[in-house]
Amino acid sequence: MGATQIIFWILSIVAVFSAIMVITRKNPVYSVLYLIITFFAISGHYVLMNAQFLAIVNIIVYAGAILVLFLFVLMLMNLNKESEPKKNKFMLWASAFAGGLLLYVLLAAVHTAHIENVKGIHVGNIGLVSELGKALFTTYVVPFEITSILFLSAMVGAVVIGKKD
Amino acid sequence: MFLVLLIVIPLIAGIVAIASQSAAIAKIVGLVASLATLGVLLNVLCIPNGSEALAYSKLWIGSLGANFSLLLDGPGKIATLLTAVSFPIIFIASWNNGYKYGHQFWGLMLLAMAGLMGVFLANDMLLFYFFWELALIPTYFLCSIWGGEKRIQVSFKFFIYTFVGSVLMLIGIISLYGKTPDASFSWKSFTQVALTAKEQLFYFWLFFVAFAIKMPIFPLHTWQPDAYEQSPTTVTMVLSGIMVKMGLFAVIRWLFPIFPEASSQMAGIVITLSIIGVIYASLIAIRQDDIKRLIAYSSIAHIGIMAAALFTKNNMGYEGAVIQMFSHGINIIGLWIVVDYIEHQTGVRKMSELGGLAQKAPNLTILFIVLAFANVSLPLTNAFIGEFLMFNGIFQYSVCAAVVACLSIILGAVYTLGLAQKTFYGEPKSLAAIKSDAPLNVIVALSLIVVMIIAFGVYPKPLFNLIGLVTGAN
Amino acid sequence: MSNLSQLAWLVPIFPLIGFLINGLGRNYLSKTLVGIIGSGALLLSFITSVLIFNKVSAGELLIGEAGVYFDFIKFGSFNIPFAFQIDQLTSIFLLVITGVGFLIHVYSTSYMHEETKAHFARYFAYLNLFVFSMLLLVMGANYVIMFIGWEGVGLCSYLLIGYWFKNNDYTNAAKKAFVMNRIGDLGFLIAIFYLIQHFGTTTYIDIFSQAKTEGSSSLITIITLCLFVGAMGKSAQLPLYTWLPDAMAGPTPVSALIHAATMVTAGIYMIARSNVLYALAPSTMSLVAIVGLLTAVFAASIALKQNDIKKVLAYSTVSQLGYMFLGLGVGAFTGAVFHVMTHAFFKALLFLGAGSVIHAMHHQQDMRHYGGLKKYMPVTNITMLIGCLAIAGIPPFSGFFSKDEILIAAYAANPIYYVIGLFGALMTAFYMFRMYTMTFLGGFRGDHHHLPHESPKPMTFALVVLAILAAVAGFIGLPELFTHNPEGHKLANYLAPVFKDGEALLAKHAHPDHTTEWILLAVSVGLIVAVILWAVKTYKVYKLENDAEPQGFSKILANKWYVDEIYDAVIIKPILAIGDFFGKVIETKGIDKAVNGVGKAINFGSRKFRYLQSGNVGNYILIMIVAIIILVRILFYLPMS
Amino acid sequence: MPINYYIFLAIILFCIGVTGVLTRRNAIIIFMCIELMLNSVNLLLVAFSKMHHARALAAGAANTTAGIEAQLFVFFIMVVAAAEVAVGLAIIVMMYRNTHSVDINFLNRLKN
Amino acid sequence: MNLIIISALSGVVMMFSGLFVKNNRTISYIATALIIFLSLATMCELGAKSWFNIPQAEAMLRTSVYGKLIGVILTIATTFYFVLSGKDIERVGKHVADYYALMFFVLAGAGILLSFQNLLMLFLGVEILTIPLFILTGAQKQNLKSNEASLKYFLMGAFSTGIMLMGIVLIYGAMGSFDLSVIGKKAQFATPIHGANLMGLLLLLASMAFKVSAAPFHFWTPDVYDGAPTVFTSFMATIVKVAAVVAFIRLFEGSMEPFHTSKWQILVSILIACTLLVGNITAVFQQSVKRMLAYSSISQAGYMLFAVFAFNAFGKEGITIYGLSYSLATIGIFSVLSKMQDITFDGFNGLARQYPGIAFALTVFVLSLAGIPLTGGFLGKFYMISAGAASNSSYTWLFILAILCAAVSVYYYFRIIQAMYFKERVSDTPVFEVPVSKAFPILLIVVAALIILIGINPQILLQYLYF
Repeated sequence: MGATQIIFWILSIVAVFSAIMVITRKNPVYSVLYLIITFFAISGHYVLMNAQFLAIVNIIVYAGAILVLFLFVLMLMNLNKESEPKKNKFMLWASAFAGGLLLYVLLAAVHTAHIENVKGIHVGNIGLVSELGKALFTTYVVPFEITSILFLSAMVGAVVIGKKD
Repeated sequence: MFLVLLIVIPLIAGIVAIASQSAAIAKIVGLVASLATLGVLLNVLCIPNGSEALAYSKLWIGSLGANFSLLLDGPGKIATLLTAVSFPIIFIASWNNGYKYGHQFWGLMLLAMAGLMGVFLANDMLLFYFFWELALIPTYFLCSIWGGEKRIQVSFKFFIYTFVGSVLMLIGIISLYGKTPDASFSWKSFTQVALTAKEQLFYFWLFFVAFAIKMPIFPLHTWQPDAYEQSPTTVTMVLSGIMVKMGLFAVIRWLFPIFPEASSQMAGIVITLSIIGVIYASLIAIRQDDIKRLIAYSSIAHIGIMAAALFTKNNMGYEGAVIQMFSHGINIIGLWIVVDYIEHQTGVRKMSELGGLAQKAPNLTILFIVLAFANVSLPLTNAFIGEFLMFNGIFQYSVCAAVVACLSIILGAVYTLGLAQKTFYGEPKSLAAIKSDAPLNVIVALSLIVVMIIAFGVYPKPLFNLIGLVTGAN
Repeated sequence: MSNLSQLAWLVPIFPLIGFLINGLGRNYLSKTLVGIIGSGALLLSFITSVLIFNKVSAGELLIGEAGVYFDFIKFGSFNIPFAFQIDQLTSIFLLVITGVGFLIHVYSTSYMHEETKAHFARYFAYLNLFVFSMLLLVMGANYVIMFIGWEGVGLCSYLLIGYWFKNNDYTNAAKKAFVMNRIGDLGFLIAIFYLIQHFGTTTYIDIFSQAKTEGSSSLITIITLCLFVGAMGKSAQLPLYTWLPDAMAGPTPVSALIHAATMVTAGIYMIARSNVLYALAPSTMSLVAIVGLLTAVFAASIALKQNDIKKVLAYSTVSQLGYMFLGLGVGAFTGAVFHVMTHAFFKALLFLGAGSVIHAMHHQQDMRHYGGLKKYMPVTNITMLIGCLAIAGIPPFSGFFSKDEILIAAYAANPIYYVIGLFGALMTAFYMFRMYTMTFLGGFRGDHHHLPHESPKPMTFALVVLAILAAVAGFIGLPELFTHNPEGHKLANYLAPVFKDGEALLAKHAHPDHTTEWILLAVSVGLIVAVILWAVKTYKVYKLENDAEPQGFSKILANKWYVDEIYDAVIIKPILAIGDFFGKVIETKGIDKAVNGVGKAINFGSRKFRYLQSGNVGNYILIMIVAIIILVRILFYLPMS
Repeated sequence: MPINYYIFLAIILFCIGVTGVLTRRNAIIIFMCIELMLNSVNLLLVAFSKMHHARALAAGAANTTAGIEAQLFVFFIMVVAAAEVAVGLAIIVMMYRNTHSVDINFLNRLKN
Repeated sequence: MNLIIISALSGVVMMFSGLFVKNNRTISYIATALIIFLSLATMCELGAKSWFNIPQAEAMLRTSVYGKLIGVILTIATTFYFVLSGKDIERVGKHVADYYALMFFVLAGAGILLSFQNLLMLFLGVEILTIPLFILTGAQKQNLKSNEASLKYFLMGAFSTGIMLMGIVLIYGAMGSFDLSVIGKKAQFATPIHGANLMGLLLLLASMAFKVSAAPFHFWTPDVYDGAPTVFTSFMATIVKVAAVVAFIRLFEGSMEPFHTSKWQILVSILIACTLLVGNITAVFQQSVKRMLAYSSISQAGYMLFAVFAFNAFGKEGITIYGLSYSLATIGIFSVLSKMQDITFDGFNGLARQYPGIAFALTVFVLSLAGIPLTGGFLGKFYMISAGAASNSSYTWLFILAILCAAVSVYYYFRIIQAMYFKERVSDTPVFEVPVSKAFPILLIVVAALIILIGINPQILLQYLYF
């Protein structure tokens, strides 16, 4: 077991554990914090896979911006207590069961796939900013431009929704 | 080209009538248009069957292989003649019936006429289906707007009933269309579809249910008495006089040629159902107190005989049924005209509340009696020719069936004469007194019908000539 | 077109024209004019019939193709032409119909004079139409034309019985007559279907020639049975006779014409016409004889206890028709036709006489209120007496010969027939003279303020002519016994061409020898005279006050064996109940409920289905996930096909 | 590392996200769980990207950019997620302003 | 490309016009002008090349004649929508210009969905299509129903995006590309079928089913359509839905090879059957016309899915006819509905007597939706079921179900006709909240005439498919 593997396992366990904590914590603020940990763990995986750009972006955008926004909203609404009422027990178990079942079928389906074990997952430099940038502004310029529409609409939308009448 | 006119004249007249916004103009437009259609048709009828001039075709939806193709054959001639003859008579007879929003009423009537003409002329399955529905929609509106108290539910039931039938047919059409050799909707391609015996049976039922509902055949008839009762009588004339013939006509034109084996194989079931319906409806008719319901059940009985006769698939049954399509059409329209007048005069439809009309309205009575006896298919009325041949045809198929079916002539006499007796004879009842004899327009309309009843009853040869020799039967 | 065919169509066309003129002009023509047109049409027809009779006597016939006027129903190879057949049988009937018809028309002009103008014209229009239909019936060259006339006379009978349409009982009677006739017609119709199926045609000569060569078969038996059902209806035989007494609701001349002289004999005509077929079906023949015989006795028994003068005559008619069927059944076709003829005369006479009495008694029909009319109505009295003697079978009146011919033939077939037949004849004599006595003899029991008076001229004219005919008509059929002519009597000779085929096919019964015949005649006449005397004696002293409620058997007779009640309970009520059951239970609670049930089910489904839309996002997503899982399950674990 | 490990990891995270969506009632937490799902997808994308890249390299292609599209896809997902968060939080806040609750179980004015 | 670029630019223009133009009417006029220009531009593209030539776009967006025609249909429908419902949009809230801008962005998203060649573009297109809709749904900020609908839509939409992404990833894992043509090509040779691919396609199917609101992924639809401002419901139920269906077809047409084809048809037939049943049966009992139309739009989607079932020329032709006639009819009904006081069936009572023109047009719309001949709706249904039958005739049960559901649909559609024509108005309250202009009925009748024209002669539309 090499260092990569050890790191992989540690990161994986952290990710899964904190993900479970996200969905089980009563206090929403804890959930957010655990989610940040999950995202950090995922970013660790990115680094492990030599996708440094995405690792950084993930931390900046998700952990840094998005989750802070969440936190902000939670604080704003004063939801930082264990205020969430219990769900119907039956529904709770049914939901958990459904989630487990989904896990099972997904794994079963993909497991039959016999995807080969690719060694050296960290080789190659496609994850570097220069490579990505090149591709983004040549082959992927059209979607890149098109995301502007998305942003425009999100912007307009946020204004429409958020602005006090 | 003349064939197109048969559809286009009433169609345009209908639109003009609705647009005119005036009931008076609409009525005149309607009468003129229906007479014009009759004129055109009489012109066309002179052309012998099978002639090129009796067909018309034009590309319609190219990608589907659907054509706007029309054809007038023997049964078609009878059916179109019935339509063209009936409408002017209906217009004349209902001339004085003041309807709220009259222009819409008469306009919708004309649209229904266009649809009916189309059904009888279409030689393309898709076109046929179009007209099949086109005839239904105006009728639905006519019943629902101008009908009786329960009109909304009843005519909706009528609509949904027939609509379910026709969508089943639509499934059949689509499936068969996929199997046509040249991916077209023409009559010819449909008759050439190669089907296994099992498939034939399956599709046969899809089509037949649609037609059976329209006719209607027991036990799919329950929409009919209610619809006849609740519709304004003028519309009931169209419904019972012409519309129910759509089902019979479709059986001849489409069902038999497309499913020859299945229709022979299933003939037993169909005939049995029809004849059960005949007796069943007759027995119910005897117990009816409402004139409209009585005539409605009587119509079920008559149609049942026609359906049974058609399915015997022998010459006599076939010719008889086709002749009877015409005869029953005009006869029952006559009966409705009388009912309409009575209802308008007295406001009553219950026989138990009527009576003694003959004293004040002798002319009406005489004409009614002729109609009544045509309804019981007395010889030398037009109905006798048809019923005689039909019973004959059924007899050739099965003696037992014929004997049971023939019971209807006894039961028919019971309820028809009961109707005459309770309504016209006896002493007048004070509640529902009639003031005067029928006005000129009613008398004229009825006289026209009576003249036809007698004329075709004595000399049916022109009708036989129109039909020509059998095409559908074997 | 032969000469005769040009003449033949004139016969029915005159009454038809009369019908049209009187019918359409009923509001405009005066009563006199209507009467002239109505009777004149018949007179013209009668004259034409006489001409035709002359031609037929001279051997000219209208048969087969020659009689075709136009194609009635024709397509492909199937053809029913509108054709007439004029032969000896037809010509006899033509004479009877138009002749008696004319007299009754004349009689009616005065009998119906109280009616208003329009109704008077309506009456004559109906009457003319009836004659037209009756002529079609006897002139048709095939069964379909016969059927047209057959139903046509039914129609006219309906119209005339219900002539006074304000009275519901009358219109009920009319309806009953039509429906009962229809039951018989159904048999006729089915017979026609059989004929068409088997022979491919309905023309008499074609069918008969073919049937002769094919010989007897069960099919022929069925056909003849069906035809006989038709005859039972029209000629009021058991069990379809109940309409005829009720039919007396119509004006009396109508009863005379339709329900005595002509229409009801259509059944006899039909069987006589089909003699070849019947000859091929011996079992049917026996049935015809038995039914005829039973009817004769049964109806006569009812007539014994009736008090309505027309009812007596009506049951008597049913009974006489029974004799005619007995004659047909035992193969005495000529005898039956002979009896038709004589019966037409004397029964028309009796009815018209009764009409005359009723007229005089201001429409009082109950004999218990008559009595002693002899002195007020001499002509009616005499003519009625002749009629009664004729029907009772007193020689030399016509009824004696015709009835005798039938009874002798019945004896030849089976002596029991004769005995029963004679019993019936005795009853006939009894009730006829009961009627005569109660009406004309004794003292007047009616309202003394309205004394009866003799009827006007047109009525007595008809009575007298018919009385003469009833008295002498028998002589055209003098039996061999008197004439010693081995060829048979005049009428038989004349009709021989029509019946020769049928008679040839029949197994010949040994004709009783002359001695036997004499004895039989003597016995019957003797017994009849005795019965007559008894009847006259009994009822001459009839007093209204003495009349007790009938008890026991006579109560049954007075109530007509309760046949109407039985029919009502066994047939009509159940049918109406079934109709109710269908209409109220199966239709509304069964079929319609099922149909509406579909709609209700959808509505119900809709109401329940929408709770799936709980509004809860969590549930929505849960269902989506479950759906995905199910789809995966289907996708991965279904066999790849 | 075997690619399967990444697949398993990503799917486990994905399903945890789904379960979270199903079990929680707080709209914000549900939204966070959705973000978790997106992140698991991202992780898987990167893993596949590396897998395809490695496969292309193994096939002998030098200087290949195989697999880069997946990393770009991740980039776009993040972009979209950001936009979605902006809109989504705006909606949640709007809801909260009107009802003072973010409990989805109270969202039941619209039903049946 | 014209559609995407010009609509995006139009959106920007509208965005700014909100800053400078204060009169709502003027804003509507600008929007109408822009949409007319847009539809002309898309029409021009039908015959000739695009005005914009971007070589890089080839790998991402590839327009077919079919896609262009659908683009034309969508823009035409939107044009009618703007014209008929412009005033109602103005009444929703203050940000009229922004609403228009968002709708133009939606059109841009639709344009992407009509021509995407890459799963990335699919993803972006779907997002561009839906994010503005979240906002439009919540446009009535004070209305709790609107809020609720918006939040529900958002949560479920985001969730389905997650599902869709998982699907895309799994496909990518198996195929190594996001390009549709590459996937399609690889799938042909991939034996045995890659489990990940299969799973991915299934998840994509589920998420697309969500977008077109096919049961059992439809649950958002009734609530959202009901809660959203009525004008926007109209937009969502028509233009957006048609675009989604076409994207659905486009997505699976090339890449469903691995399912080939029996399993695919089993899955889709189940979806169709559920959709038809749920949509039609639940609609029967609704009292609100708006909610009824929401359910009916589910059932209409069921019919459109036949094209996904069949993947043949019939289906595509059918979608063009179906899309146009369905959109026009629904837009027409909603344009009336959004002006009405009472949006239950009773609100329609006696309408025919007061506004015969509007009633007539509504009747045509309703008949078209119910699939009665002589209207485009009939031919649409006819084509869809024919497509199914032509592709696999052994699914007769499905066709019969579809047709019987059409009969059931008559049950609730005709309640509108019954109310308009056969019932008398009881209350004195006016039918409409705001007075309708004189031109409104005429416009409606024009739309109705168009529907009838398609119903009688669909060739005018279909001929463009075969240039």
